[in-house]
Amino acid sequence: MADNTDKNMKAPVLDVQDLGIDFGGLTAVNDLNMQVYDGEIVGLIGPNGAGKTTVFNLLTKVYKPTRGKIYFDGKDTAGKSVVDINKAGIARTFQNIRLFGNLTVLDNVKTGFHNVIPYSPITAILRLPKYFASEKEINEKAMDLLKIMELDKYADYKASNLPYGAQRRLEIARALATNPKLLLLDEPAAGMNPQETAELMDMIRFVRDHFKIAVLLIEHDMKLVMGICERITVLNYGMMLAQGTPEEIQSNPEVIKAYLGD
Amino acid sequence: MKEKSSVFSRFGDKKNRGRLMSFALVIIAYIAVEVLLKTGSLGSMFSSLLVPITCYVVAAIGLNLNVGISGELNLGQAGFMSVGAFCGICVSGILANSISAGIPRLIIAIFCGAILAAVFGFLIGIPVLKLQGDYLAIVTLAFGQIIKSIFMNAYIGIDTEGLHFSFVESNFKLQPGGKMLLNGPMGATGTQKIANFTVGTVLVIVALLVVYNLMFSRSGRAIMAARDNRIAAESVGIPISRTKMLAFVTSAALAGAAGALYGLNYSTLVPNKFDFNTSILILVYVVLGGLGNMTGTIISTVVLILLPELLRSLQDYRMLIYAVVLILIMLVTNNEWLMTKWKSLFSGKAKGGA
Amino acid sequence: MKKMFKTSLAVAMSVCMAAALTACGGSGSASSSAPADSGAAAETTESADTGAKIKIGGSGPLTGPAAVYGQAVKNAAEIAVEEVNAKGGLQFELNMQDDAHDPEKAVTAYGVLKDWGMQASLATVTSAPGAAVSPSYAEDKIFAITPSGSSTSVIFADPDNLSGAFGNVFQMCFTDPNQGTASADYISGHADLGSKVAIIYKNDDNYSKGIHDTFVAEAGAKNLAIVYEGTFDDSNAQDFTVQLGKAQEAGADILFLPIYYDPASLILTQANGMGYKPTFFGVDGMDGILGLEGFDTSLAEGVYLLTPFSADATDELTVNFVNKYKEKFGEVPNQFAADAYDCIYAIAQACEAAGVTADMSSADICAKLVEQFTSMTFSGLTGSEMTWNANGEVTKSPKAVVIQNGVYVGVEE
Amino acid sequence: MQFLSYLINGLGLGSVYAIIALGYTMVYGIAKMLNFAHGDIIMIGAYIAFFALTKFALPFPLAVLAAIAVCTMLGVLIERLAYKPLRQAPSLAVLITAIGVSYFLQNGAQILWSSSSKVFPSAISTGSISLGSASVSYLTLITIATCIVVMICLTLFINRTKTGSAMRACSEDKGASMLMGINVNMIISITFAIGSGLAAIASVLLASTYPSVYPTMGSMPGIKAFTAAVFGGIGSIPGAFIGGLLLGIIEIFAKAYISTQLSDAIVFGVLIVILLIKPTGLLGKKINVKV
Repeated sequence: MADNTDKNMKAPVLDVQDLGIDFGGLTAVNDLNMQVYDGEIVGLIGPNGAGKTTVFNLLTKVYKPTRGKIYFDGKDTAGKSVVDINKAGIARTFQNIRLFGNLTVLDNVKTGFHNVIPYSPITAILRLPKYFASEKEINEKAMDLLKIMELDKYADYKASNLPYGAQRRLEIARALATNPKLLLLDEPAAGMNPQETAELMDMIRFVRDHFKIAVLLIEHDMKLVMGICERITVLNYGMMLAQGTPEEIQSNPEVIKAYLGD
Repeated sequence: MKEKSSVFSRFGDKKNRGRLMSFALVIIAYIAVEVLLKTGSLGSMFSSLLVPITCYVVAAIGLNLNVGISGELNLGQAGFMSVGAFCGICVSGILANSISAGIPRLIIAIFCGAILAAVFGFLIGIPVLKLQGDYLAIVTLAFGQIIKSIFMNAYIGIDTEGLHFSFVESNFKLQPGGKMLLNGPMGATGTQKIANFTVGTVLVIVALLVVYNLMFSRSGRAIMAARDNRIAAESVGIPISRTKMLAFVTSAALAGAAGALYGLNYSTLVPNKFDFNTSILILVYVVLGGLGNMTGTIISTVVLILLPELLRSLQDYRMLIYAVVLILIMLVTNNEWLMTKWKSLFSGKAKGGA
Repeated sequence: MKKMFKTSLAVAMSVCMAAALTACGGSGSASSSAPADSGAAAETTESADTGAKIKIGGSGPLTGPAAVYGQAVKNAAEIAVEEVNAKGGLQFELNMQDDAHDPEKAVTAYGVLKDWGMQASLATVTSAPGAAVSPSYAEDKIFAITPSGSSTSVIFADPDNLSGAFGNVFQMCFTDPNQGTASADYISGHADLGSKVAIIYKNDDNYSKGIHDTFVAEAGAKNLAIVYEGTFDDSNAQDFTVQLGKAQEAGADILFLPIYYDPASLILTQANGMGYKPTFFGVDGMDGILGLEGFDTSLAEGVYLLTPFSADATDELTVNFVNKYKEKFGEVPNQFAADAYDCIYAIAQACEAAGVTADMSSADICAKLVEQFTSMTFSGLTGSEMTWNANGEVTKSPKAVVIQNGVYVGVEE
Repeated sequence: MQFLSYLINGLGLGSVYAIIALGYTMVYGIAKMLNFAHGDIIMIGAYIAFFALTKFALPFPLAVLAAIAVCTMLGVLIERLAYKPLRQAPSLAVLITAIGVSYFLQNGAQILWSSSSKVFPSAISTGSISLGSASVSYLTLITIATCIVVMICLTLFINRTKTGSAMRACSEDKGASMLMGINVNMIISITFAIGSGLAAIASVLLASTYPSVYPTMGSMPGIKAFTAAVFGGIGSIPGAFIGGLLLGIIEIFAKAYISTQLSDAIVFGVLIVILLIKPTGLLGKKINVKV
């Protein structure tokens, strides 16, 4: 297997083997092999239509793979649902932002604690002591996350009323609330100005260190990718084109060809 | 901002105010009505409307949980009312000899009505919640019609030998002196009227408590998240069908409770009462009151029940006027230009007053 | 969102308030002598002198699918009240409220009438609402006679065992059992009509199902062969080809139709289209079929029905009533109208005999009228020499008629 | 051989449902609204045809034209006055408005023409032909034929004309259609006009088959046709056609072979089963959400 990296001492948190999916007769992703290790920030890049978001959808079980295996935390994820995969520890954000628009910013984050701090509907209806204890904990943790994402001042805003950049950060906060081991970020810097992007980079690093999680991100902003990713996988036409450190990728002639065209 | 971590401010002030307002509204209305009743100045017509109003309010609050909070259009709420109503009538009829006091029997009947409606809600929810949008709506409509058909063909009676039940009338024989609880399409007749306004008001408050407590909890957030964005909700680990089911079943249970109260307020009840039109009527209360807005639902239900009664002097024209009012309200409230004018009128007044 | 809803409510409220104001204003100006009656404006028939009138209430479906029945009763009762008032002496004031054939609305309408000060009543036009308000009439001791609420549940608190009669709720029409039994008796006594009976009835209608049930019971007792029973309900009241086909297949030569004339007209048309020609046998609800606007009366040729009233009768009372009704409302009155007309006259007769005046309390009037009704005989449009028993059931014999050349012809017993 | 006559009667009933359902489904496809007042347009059409035939003694084809003309205008008028101002409003607001319009038409008709039913004159031949042992009325055959003709014309119109393709474009994406220079408001009006015109044709067939005209006559066929439209996949024109026919056949067969009392329950039960197997109806488009 493709474990020729310098981290082969530890088992990868995510191990994708020969992954592929066809839509009708069209092959969207094929023969994808990649690993993400604990505490790593890995970039997934490639030209438009390369199948990056499809990979995320495969990892989170929105699509069922046609071929190949996905191991998460050493376990095969075959047959798991979107909900199961989140419970297992993969959280994601979306390219086209998907917030709960009519909920407040705080409540958006609170939804993330659904399986982290659970209590039954009966507890809620009868307002049992457990309800108050749980809600207190959820509230505190949610506010902590908002502070980290610098959203605390918006806590009572309706999510759909937030500025664009803040909406992206809110999605990250919500994903973090689910207590993941692996965070998938789908174009987190899209629509942000350079100043915001720079702040976002710091945030992602901080989150990785603070929560001790791995991050896999799709991004077009090369400054961000090269700035924070420790390793990068390049996709083209659903196939893996290259894999390696930012420096290796930047000097890889095939990657340059794919990006600049023939 | 700093107090935000305190558990008691977690809803924000606005939400709390809305909640307190609806409870205050119900309690003030109750006290006002009781005073009028005691002084005898309410009149027979308004007195006769009190219990049905509370029934429809409870059913509408339940439906608002389903349509407003959970975001699924339900055209069969009357079906669940009907389940609750006939269950309540049967329970009350069966217990008539063992529990003679009206109130405890009424409460047991309401409880049973709610439970049975919840069971129906669960069974119906399994197929219904697999669908989306207008397809879901038509299936709830279909189930409403099917429930009606079932009650039109059900015969339940009690006699000295116990409880009898049949779907075929010719198989159905009671001992002399027996009592038909449900006589197919003729429905229930000779029901003991044990419902009263106080229990109705308590039921409204209970319904509000259930819905609000659910709304401002883990489950409520999950329900609203599933409504706002299904895919994102799943991605944070919210099981969509379980969540929607919770709203659907709670809504059905409230409708069932409302139905039981309704059934025990009249000496007769026919299955046809709870047809498609009644479901639509309740939906109108909800939409007019505002999706997710319980206070609004209460007010609009009361207003829309009273409106045709107040229009009685127009004789044949009253339902025509009712229809026009309905259309105009929808046109006016959805007209941006008029709404901005309206708001500026009010804000102007407020400034002038201050 | 929230703001929008709040404003929408405000608009709704203000519209409603305005409506309430106009309603109150309307009632105030219509009958200025009446005290504020909570917006329930009286629908009064005009007369010069106020104050000395006996207030007669009643409710029926004036809107909705069953409106045809309520409107007929309202119209005929108005004619009768006008006639009674024109005679001088006894004066009536009529207030017909809409109940949309809904028990819930009937209870509200009862409240409206009570607030208005009703002293006697036509109860309700249809049975289910009747069953809902009869207990109130009994409780409040207000005399009521329903023109057409024919179910036993209108007059008995326990209709399953025909016990617990309310005592002050009377019927002008036959009770349903009465009609079913009479029909079965008639058919079994006239073998020339046919021997195999099929029934098509409306199973969500008290009236139709009530007659059906007793017909079947009596037919069993008389060894009458029932070869097919088909049903329909509100949502299926248009296509009868299946029921008719089944009846034809079963070889039925009599088709018993305990239903109203509207669906009956469809059945006749569709049977004709299929070439199925049994003897059709109807009950009082069938009356009115000849008056249906646009109906091809040749289809009804040879239809038997048991009815107490026919609009084509030539006696002076009927001719007078039918002409007045046509003139005023442009339609031929049906049996509902005739029953309502009789109700008013029966109340008038009883009031005169008992010396009831408008200043009496409703309970006093009730006691006097009950006493009169259980002892007097009354002759009207729908029968002569009618009497009532203490349960409130009327005794009058249904007449069998057959439609020949587009008119009803009495059949010899 | 009763089976054959049940089948043909079912097709006849289904044809009426299908024509009504076509109107429902077209309006849904383009305006994305459930027009609950559609059934009441049928009622108005039946009254117009009735008065044209009796009061004004017009020949049958003219009466049909009169009904179509009035219904078309009424449909457009309702759309302009009641639905157009709500183009941007939430769909539930439009639904409630449609219900208001339905109440308005029913009660208006009652006030104008009284609540007592009128018998529609049998202008179409009342005879019948026999197929084997089963007899089938000409009317049923005419109904089925009309339905097929309507269906073919509609399909040709949608697929072969410029307006038709504009309609298809609108039902796919209103915003893009507008950018392409299609007058969306005009297209919606035309849709309502066609839907209401179809309702008028259905009304004449309905009233000829079941010759009873009264203010609430449209509500039940309306609901059934709505069911038929969903059956076939709402928004799909062939779907409405097939859905209508199937619904009619199922209803008649349920009555004939199972129970007259439970026929409604059976019809709706079949609908539920179909939707569980095909969640968007028989020919409905699959809903794809891009993640």
